Amino acid sequence: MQDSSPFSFTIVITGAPYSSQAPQSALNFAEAAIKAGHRVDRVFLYGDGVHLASALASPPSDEPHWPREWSAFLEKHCIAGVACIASALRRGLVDEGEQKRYELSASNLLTPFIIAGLGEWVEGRMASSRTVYFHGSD
Amino acid sequence: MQDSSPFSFTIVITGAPYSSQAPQSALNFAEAAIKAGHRVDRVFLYGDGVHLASALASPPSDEPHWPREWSAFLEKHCIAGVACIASALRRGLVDEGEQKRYELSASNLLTPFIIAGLGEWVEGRMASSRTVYFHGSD
Amino acid sequence: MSTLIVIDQPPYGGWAGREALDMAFSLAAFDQPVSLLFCGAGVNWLRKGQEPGTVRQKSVEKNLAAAPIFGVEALLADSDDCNRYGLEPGHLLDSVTLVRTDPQLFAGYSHTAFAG
Amino acid sequence: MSTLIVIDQPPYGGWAGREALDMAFSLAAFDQPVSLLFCGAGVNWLRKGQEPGTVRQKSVEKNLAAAPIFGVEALLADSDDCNRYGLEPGHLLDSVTLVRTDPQLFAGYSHTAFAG
Amino acid sequence: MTEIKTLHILNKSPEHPRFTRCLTVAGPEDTVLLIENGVLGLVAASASASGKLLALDADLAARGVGNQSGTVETVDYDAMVELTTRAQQVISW
Amino acid sequence: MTEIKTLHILNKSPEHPRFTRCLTVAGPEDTVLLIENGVLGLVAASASASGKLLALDADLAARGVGNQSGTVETVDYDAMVELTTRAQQVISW
Repeated sequence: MQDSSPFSFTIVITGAPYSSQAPQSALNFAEAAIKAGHRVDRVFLYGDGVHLASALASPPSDEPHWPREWSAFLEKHCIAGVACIASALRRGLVDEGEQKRYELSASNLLTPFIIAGLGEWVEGRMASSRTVYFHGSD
Repeated sequence: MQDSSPFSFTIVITGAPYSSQAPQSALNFAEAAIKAGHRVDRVFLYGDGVHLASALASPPSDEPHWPREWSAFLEKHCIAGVACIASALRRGLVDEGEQKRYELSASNLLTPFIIAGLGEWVEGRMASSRTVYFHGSD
Repeated sequence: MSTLIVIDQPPYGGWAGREALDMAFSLAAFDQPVSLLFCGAGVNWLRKGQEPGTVRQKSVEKNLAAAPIFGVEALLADSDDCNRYGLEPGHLLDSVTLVRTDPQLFAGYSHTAFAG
Repeated sequence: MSTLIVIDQPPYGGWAGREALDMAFSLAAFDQPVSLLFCGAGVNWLRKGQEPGTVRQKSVEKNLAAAPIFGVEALLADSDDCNRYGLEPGHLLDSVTLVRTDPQLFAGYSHTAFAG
Repeated sequence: MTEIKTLHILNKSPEHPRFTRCLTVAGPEDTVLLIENGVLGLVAASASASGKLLALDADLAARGVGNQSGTVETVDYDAMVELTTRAQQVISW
Repeated sequence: MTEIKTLHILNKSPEHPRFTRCLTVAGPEDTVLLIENGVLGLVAASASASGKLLALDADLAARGVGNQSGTVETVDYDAMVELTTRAQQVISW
């Protein structure tokens, strides 16, 4: 069924959960890639996609919790989850380091996501055999 | 120049800062309304607009800090700022009460914003002489 | 003195349509007269046979069917947009009224709002 | 093996265009060949005489003018879209090349990406 | 001060479906105010608006489209507030 | 397994300018995969796509458009992953 040689993927998500379907479609895609024996090297959150790394999202209990589902998936498969620092800081997504640097009242980055620069995206593109983007709809 | 009888406004913002121009256009409008002798009763944040109430947004220092500018404006003129609870919880915007209720690691609601239901919007529409919406662009 | 809430964004790809429904149901809950207008890609909310369980979302079919009971005065749909999306009357949820989105339609409401 | 970053959203009303520019400049900083394509309402980024200080945003005119120095190979703009927005060659920033957005154009790049 | 039936605040570029819809729905006693990305549709709106057409000066200047079409009447935020008080209804697109 | 030149992943409704742009740019050796709101454009895309056209089954079923036009070939996420490995390039619109 599948090509015998495994591929590696960098997945880029630019749409926010609960504003777009992007995090959901991306997770379905990533799960299918792993199931097919491929590798997911890295998930890069850009633009409004950084909201997927929020530790404080609290959707109704009968709706999927996309940040937690992504977090569990990343941990289970030891995949790096990176939120773009420029996108994240503007949109109020910060880790403890940024909290201290900007003297903020709290941090809200969900583990295992980390905050880093666009260099992570450039590196992912070079290292992976395919980079697939999931944008917001309309 | 202006009509002599003062008007009162409810302002609804549905576009996020740093993703749309809505918070900026709305602030310019609200300042002009106050200057003209009108009253701004309430600002209601809905959908992606709730991100305007983030206490953690940290834009580059040479860019306007829209959450803080809005916060200062609301406090100066004693205007109620309300983020819709359903929109806010899904998008990771919580006050201390919701933090406890959902056992979250932090809260991130900027003062003087409060979190409340759509009833605040319904009430605002009825009480104010004009309700003006500021949506995201494209 | 009725309010028209307009839904012009398609279902499931975003949350604006749901948030518009919440606005309409809130108005109705406070006994404020309200109608819903579906136009553009928003008419796809009205298609019979949606199975949003496949994208792990809740169906709004029941909510919309119960809209009159909740106090929503009318579910209006732009007839041209229904045609464009291949929505014949038989494909539409019951209790939908086909209309033309023109100045006259909007003139019948004292307020008109989008969710985003 | 060059990358094409596409900007089809207009300036100032949103951040997607700026975020696309950041992507292009990052690729250039890592010595990855990259070009920018402006199409649709995105061609409005290329208009001379923008004064975004009136909306308290920074101008990208200088960044775009310096794009070749930063290592961006080309600034491409869809000619039909420029016409549609009344952008004659004299209105456009220097160093913009007018192109047709067709299959041949995209075939010249190994990767194509939008910022959102 | 003439009364305005409906003030349409249009912030979408002409690529957005709501741009055309707004102009279709705006009647001759209405006023359409272009703000934000909406000012990019100045030429398209001038051709098809049946009522009065205005554009916000700050957004025109930001996008550099002010000088090219000198025909439209521009307003500032003070005038925008006044327009909302003179209109029976305000619709934001 | 035929090779695909470019796989176009199209998640916008036909109202969105990127929908038309994608179909204009997709050549005869390309494949267009409709996902999310893109499946609402099945009829429009069938008429104008010069290459192969596919649609994601979960998104079709969610929107109830699967049964009406039984002509399009549908794929699941497993097949979508395979398509990305068979394509020389993947563009998400």
